[in-house]
Amino acid sequence: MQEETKKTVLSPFFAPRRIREFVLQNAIYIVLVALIAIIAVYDPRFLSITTLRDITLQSATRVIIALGAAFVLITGGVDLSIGRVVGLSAVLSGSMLQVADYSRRFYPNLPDLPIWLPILLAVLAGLAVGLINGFIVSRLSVPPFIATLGTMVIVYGVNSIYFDMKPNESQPIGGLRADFTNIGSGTFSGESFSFPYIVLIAIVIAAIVWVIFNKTRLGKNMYAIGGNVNAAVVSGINVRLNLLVLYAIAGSLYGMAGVLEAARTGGATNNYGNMYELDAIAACVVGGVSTSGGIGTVPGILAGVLIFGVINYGLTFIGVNPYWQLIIKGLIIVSAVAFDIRKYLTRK
Amino acid sequence: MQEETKKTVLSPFFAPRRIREFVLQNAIYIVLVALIAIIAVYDPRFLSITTLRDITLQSATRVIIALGAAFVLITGGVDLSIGRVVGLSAVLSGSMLQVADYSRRFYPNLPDLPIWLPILLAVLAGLAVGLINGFIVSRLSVPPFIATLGTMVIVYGVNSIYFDMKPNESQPIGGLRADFTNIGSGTFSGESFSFPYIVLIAIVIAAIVWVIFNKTRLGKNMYAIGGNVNAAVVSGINVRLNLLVLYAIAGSLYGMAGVLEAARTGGATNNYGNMYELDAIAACVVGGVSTSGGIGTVPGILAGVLIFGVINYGLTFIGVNPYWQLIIKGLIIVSAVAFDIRKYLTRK
Amino acid sequence: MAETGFLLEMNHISKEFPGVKALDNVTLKVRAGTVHALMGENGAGKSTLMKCLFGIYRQDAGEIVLNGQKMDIRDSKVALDNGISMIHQELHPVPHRNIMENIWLGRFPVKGFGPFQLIDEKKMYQDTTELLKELEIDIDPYALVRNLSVSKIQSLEIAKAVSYNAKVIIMDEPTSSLTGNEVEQLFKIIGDLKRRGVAIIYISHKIEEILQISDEVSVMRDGKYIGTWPAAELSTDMIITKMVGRDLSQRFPERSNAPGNVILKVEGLTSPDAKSFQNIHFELRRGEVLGIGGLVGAQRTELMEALFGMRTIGAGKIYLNGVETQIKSPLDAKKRKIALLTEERRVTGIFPVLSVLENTAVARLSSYETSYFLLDEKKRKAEAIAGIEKLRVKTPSIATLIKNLSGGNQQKVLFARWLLTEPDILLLDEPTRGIDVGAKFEIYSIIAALAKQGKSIIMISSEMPELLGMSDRIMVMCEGRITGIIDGKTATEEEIMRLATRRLA
Amino acid sequence: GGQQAQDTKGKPTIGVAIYKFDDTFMTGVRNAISQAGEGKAQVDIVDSQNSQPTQNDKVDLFITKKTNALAINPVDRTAAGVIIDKAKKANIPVVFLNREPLPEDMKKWDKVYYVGAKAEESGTISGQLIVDHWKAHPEMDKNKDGVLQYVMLKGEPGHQDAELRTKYSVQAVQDAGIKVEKVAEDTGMWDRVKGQEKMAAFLAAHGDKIEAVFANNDDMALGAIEALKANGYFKDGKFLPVVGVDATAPALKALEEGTMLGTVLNDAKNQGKATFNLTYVLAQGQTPNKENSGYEIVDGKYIWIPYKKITKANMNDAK
Ligand SMILES: Nc1ncnc2c1ncn2[C@@H]1O[C@H](COP(=O)(O)OP(=O)(O)OP(=O)(O)O)[C@@H](O)[C@H]1O
Ligand SMILES: Nc1ncnc2c1ncn2[C@@H]1O[C@H](COP(=O)(O)OP(=O)(O)OP(=O)(O)O)[C@@H](O)[C@H]1O
Ligand SMILES: OC[C@H]1O[C@@H](O)[C@H](O)[C@@H](O)[C@H]1O
Ligand SMILES: [Mg+2]
Ligand SMILES: [Mg+2]
Repeated sequence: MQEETKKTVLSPFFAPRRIREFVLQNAIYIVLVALIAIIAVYDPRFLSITTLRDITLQSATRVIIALGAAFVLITGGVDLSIGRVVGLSAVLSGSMLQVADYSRRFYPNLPDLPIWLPILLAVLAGLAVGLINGFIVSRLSVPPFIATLGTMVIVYGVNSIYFDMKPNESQPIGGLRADFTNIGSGTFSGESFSFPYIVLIAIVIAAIVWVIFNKTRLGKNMYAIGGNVNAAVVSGINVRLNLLVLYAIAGSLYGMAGVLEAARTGGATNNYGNMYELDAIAACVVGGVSTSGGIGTVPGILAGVLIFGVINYGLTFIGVNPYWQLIIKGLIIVSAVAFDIRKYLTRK
Repeated sequence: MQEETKKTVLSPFFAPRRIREFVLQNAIYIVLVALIAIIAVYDPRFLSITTLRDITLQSATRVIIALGAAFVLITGGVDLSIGRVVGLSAVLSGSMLQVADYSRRFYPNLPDLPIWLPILLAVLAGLAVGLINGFIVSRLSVPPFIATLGTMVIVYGVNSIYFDMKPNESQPIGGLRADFTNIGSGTFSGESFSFPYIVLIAIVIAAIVWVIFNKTRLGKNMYAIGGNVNAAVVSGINVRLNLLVLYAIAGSLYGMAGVLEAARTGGATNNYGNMYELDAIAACVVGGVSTSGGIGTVPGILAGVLIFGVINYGLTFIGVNPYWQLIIKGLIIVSAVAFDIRKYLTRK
Repeated sequence: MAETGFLLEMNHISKEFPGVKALDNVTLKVRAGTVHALMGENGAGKSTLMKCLFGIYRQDAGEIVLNGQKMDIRDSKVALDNGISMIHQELHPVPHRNIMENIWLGRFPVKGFGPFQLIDEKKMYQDTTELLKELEIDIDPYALVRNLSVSKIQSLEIAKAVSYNAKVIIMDEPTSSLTGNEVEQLFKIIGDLKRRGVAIIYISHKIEEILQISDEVSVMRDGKYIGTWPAAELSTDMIITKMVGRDLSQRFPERSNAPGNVILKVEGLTSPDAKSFQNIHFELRRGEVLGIGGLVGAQRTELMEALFGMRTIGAGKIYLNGVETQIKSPLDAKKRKIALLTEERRVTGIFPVLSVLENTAVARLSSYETSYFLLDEKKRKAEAIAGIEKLRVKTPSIATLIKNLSGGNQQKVLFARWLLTEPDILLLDEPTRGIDVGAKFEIYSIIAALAKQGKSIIMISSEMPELLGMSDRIMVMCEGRITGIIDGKTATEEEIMRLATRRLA
Repeated sequence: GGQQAQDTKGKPTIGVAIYKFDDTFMTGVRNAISQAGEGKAQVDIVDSQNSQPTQNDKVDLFITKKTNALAINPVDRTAAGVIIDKAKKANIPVVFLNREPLPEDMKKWDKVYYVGAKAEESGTISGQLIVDHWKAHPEMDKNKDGVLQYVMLKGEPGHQDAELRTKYSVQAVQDAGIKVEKVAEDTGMWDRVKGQEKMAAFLAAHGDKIEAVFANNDDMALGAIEALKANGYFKDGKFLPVVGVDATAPALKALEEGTMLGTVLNDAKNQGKATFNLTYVLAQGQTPNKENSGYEIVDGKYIWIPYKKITKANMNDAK
């Protein structure tokens, strides 16, 4: 790094080689900017504060989920249970935070709980699933794909049984308390601005995760385990314990996101979060996380999520037919990664 | 291997060590037999010819799909496009094989085509998607997860646009020709037996795949690429070409399976095959295919598919509540793999 | 052959990686029927040059002329098709497949025609048996590679390279994992190949070997070509001077350590696996260098791994500072101030996609942790930089990914990693494998200095001079048992060999 | 994009969010909406991908684009409350369709409407189909115990239609004074393949004990029919009544062939048309009534499109 900097000073910055290098290293951010530019050319109204607010709002929970997924991906694993954990904690928190006079309460006689309690329980449920995943992977040596496929169906089964309990009997959970939905839709507002709580929460979590990734032993161990698990063992890293903690953190982030999804939509069903794992993993990989482990950064993941956010929002904004949206989305995913991956390819 | 055999002759076969070794090496077949036994204890009628026929029938298309998935998994890849390719070829073949007097024909004025033509087209469509996957992975160096995630959404988009064309406008395709549905539901029948065509097709395909895996250069190259791609490269293997061919074969198998799904159920929608990839990959991994590549056998994959077949059918057979089915299924997946994986773990 | 008399010419080859000029106008000319040694320090560019020849990399500039014909070697297939084969420095086995499939990979014999060509399993088996017999390698063609020891895999790679009947065979450190007999065996094979007119490009850091078998020696330094000399005109010192660019008067440093009281005592240590180490007794003193000699398969590695908590122990006791201790995991070992530099750098050593900095600091993180779980980044960086500077690791920066360093430099980073943990006991398993003479001297000096500071060192080595030059005592093993512990100052190579093969007779 | 904007300059814009694009029935509804809207308004139809959070995102987008009215087919009916709050804040009238929000949410604002059918009704009608058959064909009670032994193929668990159809179809049979016994129930996830596979297992486990098959939709009913065919039903006088819901084209074919007993028409055309008419009126700032919307408005907020019983006899009504 230090030497690199020196050279930059010596050779003119705009030498073709430098540009190439810069473009390759920042491919993903360039893709993001290019996407925004293209959509704005179609419809200049796209460049507005409301658009910005909408996209960040929509990306907030996704950022939290993707960051969770990254904990697992960077260790060289993969987590399929994500969506179902989101659904579980959405239902759990929702079921305990309904207004007293709602006609179909999940717990008809539950007193008003302090808001943090159901939220905490829901996050802990996510953490528990994460711990189980970590246990199956690290203790039973089951490949993460299968371990989390197992918990994915189990968690859905458990959540559905809970959701089907009397008197709810699989009715969507509604009538959520205003103090709860306010977390999802409230804003700090000043004279001329309004800043959604949920975006702030995502930013704070991203900052914390950045610190974990870069400034803590746990984070360094995560990269080491993903980089070469055998070497990690020999280096005296307690791989099992670290995996357990990493999966657990991931689980709590999904749990947190599930709570926010319930708060944001004012409802919950056992189907919440279905297939979020694909989006989350895709966002991570588009953001430069390697599916074979050891590689990934927080800013990259944020860019990955935002790319999807811009695609989803932007294509609807300019009125592309939903099926065409899929096609365009697929093409963008593939080409963004094809472009980004160049930086790792050793030139022959 | 040979040394092992020699020892077997010397030491009594039933020495505990031998048994342990045997159990570990055949874990997956033991799981299969154990499952059947447990269900049969619950309800002895489970051990019947109808049950056997139903389960093999239901497993037939899944075997074909799982074998396709194995081509990709053994190279160290993963294929998320499976389900959508199945859906595409189901819709394609179905749309061209409707009876002439059906009220809502996809192509109102299409003459009766020779049956092989639409089938061929549908299989070729699968092959084409496979080629595209192979191209993206091997030429653009995009990780298989992302490459096939991309084609997954693109193929679904394309299929939906086709399915939404006038006059069909997203109506389920029905009124399939009897010669077509007969492939899916017909049997060779003698006096006292009946053997479904579709099961025979699956057996023939499994046999061919076995030969490819074990007796051809392509197959051996596949294992080498998955086991150590650098070894393959420095041994002068054309890795790109091999990947292209392997993904293409996989694609055609999905295509074939899609055709059979339409024939078997007598209908098709753009949603056919949705999420089959998870089942197929799970069956492979339960059957001993390694998600990191280089390992997998045809008999193992068959056992993996049958385990799922037995679980799905058996739990419904004995009337387990659907949510509990999920939980049990998840537990079986995880424990089967946890058990099977022991054979690769070097004892400390 | 062309008039130049050279079978192969590599002219003015240059190759640049981001931040490194790996090859700068290098020229190499090789005659048929000769062994051409290629020498240079770690990172000099030897492997890179060979990779250009074998189609793994493409040179940025320069030409390759084979048999008088200019070649465009796009990939390894082109190289193989034109009679060039290679034994790679980093081994390339396909672990879950058997020996035959590994050898014939890329050219499986087939029978049948058109699209119905099936593998001719029988021929493949026969060819393999023949090949292995001819080369006197004793492995079952059906054995899975993942069950083989490193040395067997190395032999396998040699067999494979030879089986191509190539005109040029590149051998990039072929003996790094071989001992005694196997090296002799390889030299015999090389002799045969020479007689058949094959040109061999031979890379090694073992100067004795070079002088023994090569006809000509080319030397590289910092990506540049220094020159070529007939081997007969060279001496060890001359080679070293040309490689390093300065004189290196000694091969081993002066040692002034004085072994003190016993720090580690092992009593009756026995593996649960009957084929592994049995009934091991020894003592290690403070400030002592204990060498362990033996042939490959002597179970030295297993013993070290057991001491480091990586293997279960069937019976026996370990005493640390007189206290009976159980070491259950590497973490446990690390806490007790034991370090292990493993034998297989790529499998259990490096984190390929992580930077040199991360690779260096990874075993030491807990000591940079401040309260609040945060790492003291400044300290971490400073210590890591000091560590790699001390070992003179050649790297463009600490942010460079370790996979982009040359093999020897990777090894130095691993050494730096363990020195940072300030261990009392260092277990070194072939510590100088793949390391150049200059760096070896540096490492020996470090070992000597550590011993002087009172640290205790166990060093497995298959290099006799190293064992003799560095050890206070030498423990020799054979088939899992100790066959003798002798004084390092008076021991001879013959004595070690005799003990190493004692149980084999 | 751009082109459309020119054709529709000055015309009101209407944002429509469908819960899931590849739902057979809702595709009929959305096609009817765009047909009704042709030339009159700019109708933006978006896919909520069966995810409520995604639908909320789409609503935010419509609000940002300042559409004149919203038509929302909720993924989760209880989430309507939040959507109403958003719409109210932006003063954009909203029409819900197909899935009915809770009454307390409907009361939140006066510019909230609902177009749909009563899901309960579809259950009741499929029950009645079985009742009619039972009365006309006493041999349907195979074991002559006076009790209807049935199996149930449920849609996606937790789905409003699945839960209500399951409940009300059985209820209708009981209301007609017929005792019932559930032989088996499992979820076919709305899916033809799963319907077929579950039915095969039911048949193997219970065989001739089964006297009727309820399926929450036609796709699963058709799958069940395939499984029955494979077990020798629908030839040589062997019959089992199967009922579905939706009246899809393949189902009508099955009615014609006599393999399906009956189905229930969910009237996509009228749901779509009523939805458009209502939003169109609202988008122009008017208050809807029977004259300007073409449909009766109940309680000032609801347009009810009835379900219809479909058998071989009246199947042309469904075409
Ligand atoms: N793929 C790569 N990317 C970047 N740098 C590389 C790459 N491969 C080699 N290098 C650099 O090129 C230089 C030459 O490396 P090379 O492996 O050829 O050395 P060597 O002479 O074989 O050393 P050793 O004796 O240690 O094997 C080194 O500085 C190394 O870091
Ligand atoms: N049968 C085997 N199956 C699997 N691995 C083996 C087997 N035999 C040896 N190995 C591995 O090969 C490596 C070297 O073998 P071993 O320990 O027997 O020799 P060593 O004396 O340590 O030799 P070296 O001097 O090369 O370290 C060890 O890591 C060991 O785990
Ligand atoms: O949600 C999907 C389902 O919706 C129902 O209304 C319909 O009757 C079913 O056929 C199925 O499409
Ligand atoms: Mg080298
Ligand atoms: Mg009865």
